[in-house]
Amino acid sequence: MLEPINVSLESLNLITLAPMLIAIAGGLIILCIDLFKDGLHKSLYVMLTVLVLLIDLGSVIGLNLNERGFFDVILIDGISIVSQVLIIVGSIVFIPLALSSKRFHEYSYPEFFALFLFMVAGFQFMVASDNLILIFVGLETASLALYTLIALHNRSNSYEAAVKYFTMGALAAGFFAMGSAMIYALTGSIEIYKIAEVLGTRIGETDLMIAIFGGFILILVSLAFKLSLYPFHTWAPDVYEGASAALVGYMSVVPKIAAFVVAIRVFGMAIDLGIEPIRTTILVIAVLTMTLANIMALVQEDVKRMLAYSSISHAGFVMAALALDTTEANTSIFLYYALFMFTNLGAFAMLWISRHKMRRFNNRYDHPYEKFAGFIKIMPVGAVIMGLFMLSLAGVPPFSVFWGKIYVMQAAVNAGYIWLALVMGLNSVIAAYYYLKLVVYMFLKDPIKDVDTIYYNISRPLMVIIGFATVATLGAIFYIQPLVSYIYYMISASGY
Amino acid sequence: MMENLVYIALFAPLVSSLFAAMFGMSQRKTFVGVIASLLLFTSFVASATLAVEVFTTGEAIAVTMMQWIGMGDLYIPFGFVVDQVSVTMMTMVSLISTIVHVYSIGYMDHDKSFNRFFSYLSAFVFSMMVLVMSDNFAGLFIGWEGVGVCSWLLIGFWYHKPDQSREDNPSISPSWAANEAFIMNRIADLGMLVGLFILYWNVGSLQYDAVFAAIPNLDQWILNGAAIALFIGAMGKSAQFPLHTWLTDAMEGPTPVSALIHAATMVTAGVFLVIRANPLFAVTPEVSYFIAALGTFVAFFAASMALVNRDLKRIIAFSTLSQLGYMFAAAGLGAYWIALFHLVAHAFFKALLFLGAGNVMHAMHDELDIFKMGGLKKVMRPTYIYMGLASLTLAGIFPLAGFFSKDAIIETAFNEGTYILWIMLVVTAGMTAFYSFRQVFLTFHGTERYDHHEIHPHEMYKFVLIAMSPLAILAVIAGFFKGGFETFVTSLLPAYHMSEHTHHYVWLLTAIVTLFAVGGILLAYLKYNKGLERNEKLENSFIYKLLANQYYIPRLYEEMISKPYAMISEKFWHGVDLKIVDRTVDGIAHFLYRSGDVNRRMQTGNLSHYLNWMAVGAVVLMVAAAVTAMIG
Amino acid sequence: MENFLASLFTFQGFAFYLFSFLTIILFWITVMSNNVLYAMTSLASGMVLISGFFFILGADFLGVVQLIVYVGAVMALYSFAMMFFDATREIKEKNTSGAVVFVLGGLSALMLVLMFAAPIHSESIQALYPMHEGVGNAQDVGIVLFTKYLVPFEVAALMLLVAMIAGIILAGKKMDQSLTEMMDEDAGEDEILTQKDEK
Amino acid sequence: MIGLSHYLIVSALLFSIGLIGVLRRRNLLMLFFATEVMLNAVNIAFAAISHFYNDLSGQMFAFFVIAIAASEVAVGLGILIVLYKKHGSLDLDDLATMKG
Amino acid sequence: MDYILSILVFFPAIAALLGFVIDKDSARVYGITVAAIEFFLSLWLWFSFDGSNAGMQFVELIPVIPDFGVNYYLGVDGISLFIILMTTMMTLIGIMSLSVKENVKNMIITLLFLEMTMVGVFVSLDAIIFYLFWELSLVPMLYIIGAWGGSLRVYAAVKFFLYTFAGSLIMLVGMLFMAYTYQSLTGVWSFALTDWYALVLPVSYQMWLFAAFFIGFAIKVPMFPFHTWLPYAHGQAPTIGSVILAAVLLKMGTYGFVRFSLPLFPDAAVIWITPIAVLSIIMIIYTAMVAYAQKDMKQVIAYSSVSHMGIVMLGIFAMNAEGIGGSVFQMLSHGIVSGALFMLVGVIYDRRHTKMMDEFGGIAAVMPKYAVIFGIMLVASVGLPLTIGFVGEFLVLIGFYQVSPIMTILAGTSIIIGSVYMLSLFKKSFFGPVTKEENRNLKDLDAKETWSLVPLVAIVVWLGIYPKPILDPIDNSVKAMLNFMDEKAITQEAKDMIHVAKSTKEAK
Repeated sequence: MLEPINVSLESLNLITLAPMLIAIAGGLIILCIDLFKDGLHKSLYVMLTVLVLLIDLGSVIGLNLNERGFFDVILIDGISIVSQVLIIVGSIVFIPLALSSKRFHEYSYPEFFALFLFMVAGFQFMVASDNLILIFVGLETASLALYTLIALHNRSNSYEAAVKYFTMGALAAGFFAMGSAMIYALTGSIEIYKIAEVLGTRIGETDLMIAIFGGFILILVSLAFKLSLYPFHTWAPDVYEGASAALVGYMSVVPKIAAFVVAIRVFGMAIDLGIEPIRTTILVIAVLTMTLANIMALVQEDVKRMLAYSSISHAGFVMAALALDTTEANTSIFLYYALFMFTNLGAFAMLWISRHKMRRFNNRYDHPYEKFAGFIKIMPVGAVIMGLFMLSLAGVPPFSVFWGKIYVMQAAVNAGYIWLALVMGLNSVIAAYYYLKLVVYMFLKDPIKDVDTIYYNISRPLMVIIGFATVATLGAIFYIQPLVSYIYYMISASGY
Repeated sequence: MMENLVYIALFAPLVSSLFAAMFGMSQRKTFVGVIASLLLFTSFVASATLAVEVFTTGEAIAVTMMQWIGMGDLYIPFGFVVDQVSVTMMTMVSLISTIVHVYSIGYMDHDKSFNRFFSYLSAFVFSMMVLVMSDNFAGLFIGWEGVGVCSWLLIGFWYHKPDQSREDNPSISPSWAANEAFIMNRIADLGMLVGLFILYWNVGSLQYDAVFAAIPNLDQWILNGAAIALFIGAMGKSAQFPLHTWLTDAMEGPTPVSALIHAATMVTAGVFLVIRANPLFAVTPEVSYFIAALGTFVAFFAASMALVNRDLKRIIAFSTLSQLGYMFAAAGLGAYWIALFHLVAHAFFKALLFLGAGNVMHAMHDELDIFKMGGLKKVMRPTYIYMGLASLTLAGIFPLAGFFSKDAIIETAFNEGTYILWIMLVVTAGMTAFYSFRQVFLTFHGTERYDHHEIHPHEMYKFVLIAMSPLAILAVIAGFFKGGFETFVTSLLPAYHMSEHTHHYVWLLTAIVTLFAVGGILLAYLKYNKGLERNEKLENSFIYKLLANQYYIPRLYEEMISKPYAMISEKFWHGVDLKIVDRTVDGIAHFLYRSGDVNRRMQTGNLSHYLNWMAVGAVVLMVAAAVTAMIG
Repeated sequence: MENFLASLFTFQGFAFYLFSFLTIILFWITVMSNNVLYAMTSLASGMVLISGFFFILGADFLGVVQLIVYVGAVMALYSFAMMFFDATREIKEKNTSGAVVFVLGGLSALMLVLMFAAPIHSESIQALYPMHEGVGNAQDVGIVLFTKYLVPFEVAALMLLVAMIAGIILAGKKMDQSLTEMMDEDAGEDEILTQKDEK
Repeated sequence: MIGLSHYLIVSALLFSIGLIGVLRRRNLLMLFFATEVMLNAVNIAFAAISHFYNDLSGQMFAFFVIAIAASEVAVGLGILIVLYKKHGSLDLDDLATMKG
Repeated sequence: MDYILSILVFFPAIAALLGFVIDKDSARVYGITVAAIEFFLSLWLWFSFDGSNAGMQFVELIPVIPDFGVNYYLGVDGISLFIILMTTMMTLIGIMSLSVKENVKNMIITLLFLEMTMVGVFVSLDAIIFYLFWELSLVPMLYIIGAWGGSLRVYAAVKFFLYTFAGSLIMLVGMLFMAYTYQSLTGVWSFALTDWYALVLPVSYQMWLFAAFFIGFAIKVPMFPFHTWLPYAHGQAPTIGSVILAAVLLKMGTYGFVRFSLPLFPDAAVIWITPIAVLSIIMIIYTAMVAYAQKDMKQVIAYSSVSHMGIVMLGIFAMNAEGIGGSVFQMLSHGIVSGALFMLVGVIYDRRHTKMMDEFGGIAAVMPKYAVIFGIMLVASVGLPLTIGFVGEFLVLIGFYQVSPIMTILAGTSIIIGSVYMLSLFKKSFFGPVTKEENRNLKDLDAKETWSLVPLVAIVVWLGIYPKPILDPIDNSVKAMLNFMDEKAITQEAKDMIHVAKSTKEAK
């Protein structure tokens, strides 16, 4: 017989679990409210969600650094705090996009908001653990919620998007599981710190190399899918096109942050162990991703699709930083996404407000470039703001993404990868072309259709969001310093 | 006091130019011409006073107005020096300018751009004054370029004339001729600049005195280099072979311009430069000898072309060219003061000749072909006298100025023992006499070949004729001041004395030259006094055609330089810039764009393909991992 | 070979080979058959056999869960779905060309086999959560599950909740018509900003 | 004696069979079957490793993989249902409006 | 006025922001007023500038990202002072002469933003801030070319943007590497130029860094063979765009060489003298010939810009005070002269809506004032003494003669071929009979055009005759820089090539 197990409540360190519990509780509250009263306006749920997330954010910030909780399953290190903060902030800024003036199917479901909160919780679990099981479960929770959110947009394209995302996600899940199995087989453990320990002792066994590589490669495949790295990115353009702009903006930032955290934990460990081929592989994939996604973005006719490719390329850019595995590089990952988030928020919000409920611009696309032709003449302020976001994405200083880029490039230079910095630079040039294409359409062409406005979907909350994104994009230079030092402190404190 | 005079002499033309420019776009106003002439006269008075001052004191007056360029170790001031050489030039320039200004009041009477003309003309005088007065090479270069641009403006004064074919008008058009002149001069200017650079980096200064003082310390090759470079500059301005074609084409400008710029002053700037820089040329005998040889060659070469030319002004232009050759011959042989003397004397009679030609043109309604003239002496006697006198001077007939100056040059050639040069110069003197009088006879003697219905020749205004008289007087008497002039300028320039040997032969030499000159005149008289008898056979002969077409040199330049240049330019633009350089750039962009198109095919939209891609990725990575593991 | 035969005649060996053979065959049918019913039946059978693996490996609890969850729940879901989709008849698919698929599948099999064939097993590895002698697997698992893995367990619950909500709302009637693609009902929301919407 | 590798190889083979299914299937329902095959294959591996290391983590993992598979089925079928309602087909070849 | 530089940088930007609320019809006056105030501010800067001080003045330093070593760090010295003045002046004159009819307000706002970025580039002493303004300047220019340009405007604008952007990103990598090197040697992050100056790098590092910076600057200059964006940009841009582009934007490249490449990498710069000189000479001769082949007046001037920038490049790499100082001066003179020439072409384009030389002929008779001003700018362009064009060109050539007489002669051919294409342009358009009926009644310069061109004429003459007030501060700063480079250089070859002016030596 087994001894009875005594667990003191203190040793569980329940506080580490609090943020996720808050999000889950919030979701449940929303479900309950829905049970009691039907037909409440979406604004209620949006605000509830925001409130819950704010509390969540507060509890994350209140966490102590480098603690483990709940039988060491939960790991609260700097990286998880930073990423949780980013995830929650991202969620807070994106969810109000639901408050568009037009009614969209998904927002009529209170469940949408519940799922949203569950998804946030899932991401939080994913980043706040070094246990592959919890990571996997958190990932799947979030992914399943996300698939549903996409499908809820309820039109043909969004189903297609959901199906594509889901199916590939299922395949990726298979690879993740297989990779984990292989790592487990090698180390007898599914906790990353332990894996590192054991693998460190086994790294010398040459016969094992193939299995070690294989294990990491399989996990890389699944994370590459999540991060939309070449050639596992194929879902991204279609899903981005099919999902609603509000969600796409979110998807291109938050899930990626979560996936990057896992990638940092897994591959950072691998690279620290001196498994150079992993670094090489990641570099190759990263370079391929940023380059090929960029050149594919060149030929897109639709802005949203272009932004999809561009976010693939941005992911490649950041992935390259991951391969460097220095504190600066890891800092730059979060800095980049923090800065990218605001610009992306703005860009997708602009697409979102220009979204017509039913009528598409042409048979194929919602947001083809032609739609924005002569934007400056139709709506000067909108055009200027959108132009700003495009320039920021292109990496024109002093807008936010520039600082992310420069930091990533600096990290590459510092790590001795000057060629990588050059590749990044040249890729930024290619990227500048398609961002400019939109700018050109907006500023330099005449309107194609006789429309007075394409602010189909604008509302005051959206204006506030866009205003916020604009300020954050423009004023990046003023908050870079605290942001960098905070992230750097957090990252270095957690030893990455 | 003297400083003020220097400034007056220098700036009066500038004031005149600016004053005229104020009316540049308004109606013709006679007072503009009058005031310009008065200001020029002021300049002349100031120059003359200075000349007297320098003559009496024997000391140069140097003034420094202000710094111009100062950078690094380079320091260039606006500094002026009035010494024996520059004051001679100043007086000559301001005198002739004054006369030409007055002349122009009459000559440009009917031109609607009357005011503009005076503005340009005075601007030219100002530039010329800067050129001669500057105390450093950079200042000289200012004037050098200034006269160039004024010459450009003035040659192209009648810019509205259309381009013609080379057969109809050898100079094509005034604007074409102007550009040609400017560009050719620029080629030479580059040489000049290089000369400046050589001097600067070896001496550290561009001041004349500093440079000349440093000459003994410099290597011979540096000196040679500087001398060659400076002389290239002089070749352009003084239209020496092979940069000579612009001068005859420059005759497209109004005749007073030809008189002032292309006869008396600007074209002599090259000679002036050699004289000014005599300490440099004195220590570079090879270069100097080359100068002399080239000068002699040009003298002969130009005279040969003048023999058959039918254009009144071009003949005079060739003669100018030829006389410049004489001057260079003298300067090259070390007889700087003789060169200067000939320069001054030549200025007088050549200006007179041109102004006379201007009168003829005025009378003939701008007809220039001497074959279409004849018998003009009946209607324009004073002009006939002036031109006859000037031609006699040019031919070097005693006791006119030309005799003294040219004879001295020929003697110098003999004295230096360069007999080939001497022979050529003597022959040239004969040719000079021939073509001068060919022109005089064809113009003024014989039958009236012009169309009486259309042309009613008439004499120039009185005041113009009076204004020309100082030139005529000077052309006659200048020779007698040779001795005085020598003592005056040789206090600055090296003295040049004929050797005993030459002294011995001096009468003989003079006689030979005079013989050739008189022979030339006689030949012309026999052939042309009666009228024009055209000799078809002669006119169709190779030599005649060669000479009439200026040895085909302009055509050669066009075919060998202008056209290939235009062609290469075109090739560079279309062939290289657009096709190679730009296309490479665009090619990269297109390549990327096209590879985007290729790559997007991966994105078929079919989930099954996506899954396949994913599997491909995974398998490739696994294979790579396996291979790496097996190798490593 | 002898080794193979020797192992074949142990219980574990025999069961292993039998199950292996059968699962491979059954799953092969699952992926290759054009008939949904066959595919599903073979999938279900294969899953039962996999629970057999679990039993051999002493993971009794897992075996039971496998049977209940997969064979019970999942297959039931699939059956309902199959009926919903009216997919009982032969499915006509233009399957991806065999060469590509089998090259990829074969290569991946080869690679995975190569990787797993490496001497992965190491005696030196200390079990973090060892099984206890004489204690039932279910009890062992229960203890670990409700201590160490309590959080993942709860998250899994959350995941199932998410799946449930997702299933319910996606399959619900409300999805039959799209609010997004309906133009009415919108008027009144922030009219000032959208006045020029449509002409 | 049956070693760990035996099980792992079987797992690998089953995984590859699942992969082949995923790759060749055009019918979504059938494709989902193949993904189940893959996850089951992984579970064998986990159970086997768990057994040979005498460690429960593997069984835990397998347990959660089963849970995940079940959830995926629920969500996947939900999506399939709305898709089917809209398109009347589950064939992937009909599902390629977004491309490029 | 410690913060005059910040005021100079941000005043136009703030004015541009406020400009959004200005009424359309008043925008022009607003623009002129703002630009005039800015210009007077810059004049004030000049008056308060201590010409005898060779170092940086009016320095402002505010840490922005201290962890990363990025500071808001501004300052001027003799080299940048006058480029700033020229920037503000050309902007003012550009706005005064603005002939755009559509969207004038947008144009004014864009121009004011552009002015901010341009001034910013020249006052920045921090690499990142420099880069920031450098890149930002592309955006308004993109808009100006693209929105108001000719038929190929979008192509031209995008080409301009991307080409420059590509170069500058490579430069950025160089900057980052420089910062990294600084950090690894000193342990502190810094992008401040003055800090970088103190860094003595091994030659191999210098070579690579020089190459990185070279690409960034060379594309901007634009050096052969990176110049092909320029003819398009100029050809398609509206007048104001060409004016600003030629006058100021191109100078950023050459300024970058003076400010970054030379003092940071003296040894590499010396090694690079020959290749750069060769490229510069190709630039000078080749583009001058291409200019001759052009049919479009504006293209002639565009290519001539490239040719003149070749002279500037050559001077910078003369490594002596004459050459570098001459280059700086030539930047000013080219800015003013080519700016004026572009304005002049704009004048005729406004009237006839064509820039083809064939379409004209005999304009001098119809538009005498115009012809006079064109003529003055023409002679300034071909470098006639007593115009602004001569001083720089002369100094550059005399400076480079010390490096290589042969190359100087080759480069000096620019005075010949320069006059070839300029005179041929002038002849084709202005001389000859008036052949086209449309040209007979062209209006001469109106008041607006006259008043924007006359100041330029005045400056062309004034600085041609009396460049001392400008040359002296430049001289000081350049001498100090050379002195510094000489001390910093590590190889003997570099020490031999870098010529410290004798006067500085004596002063020591």
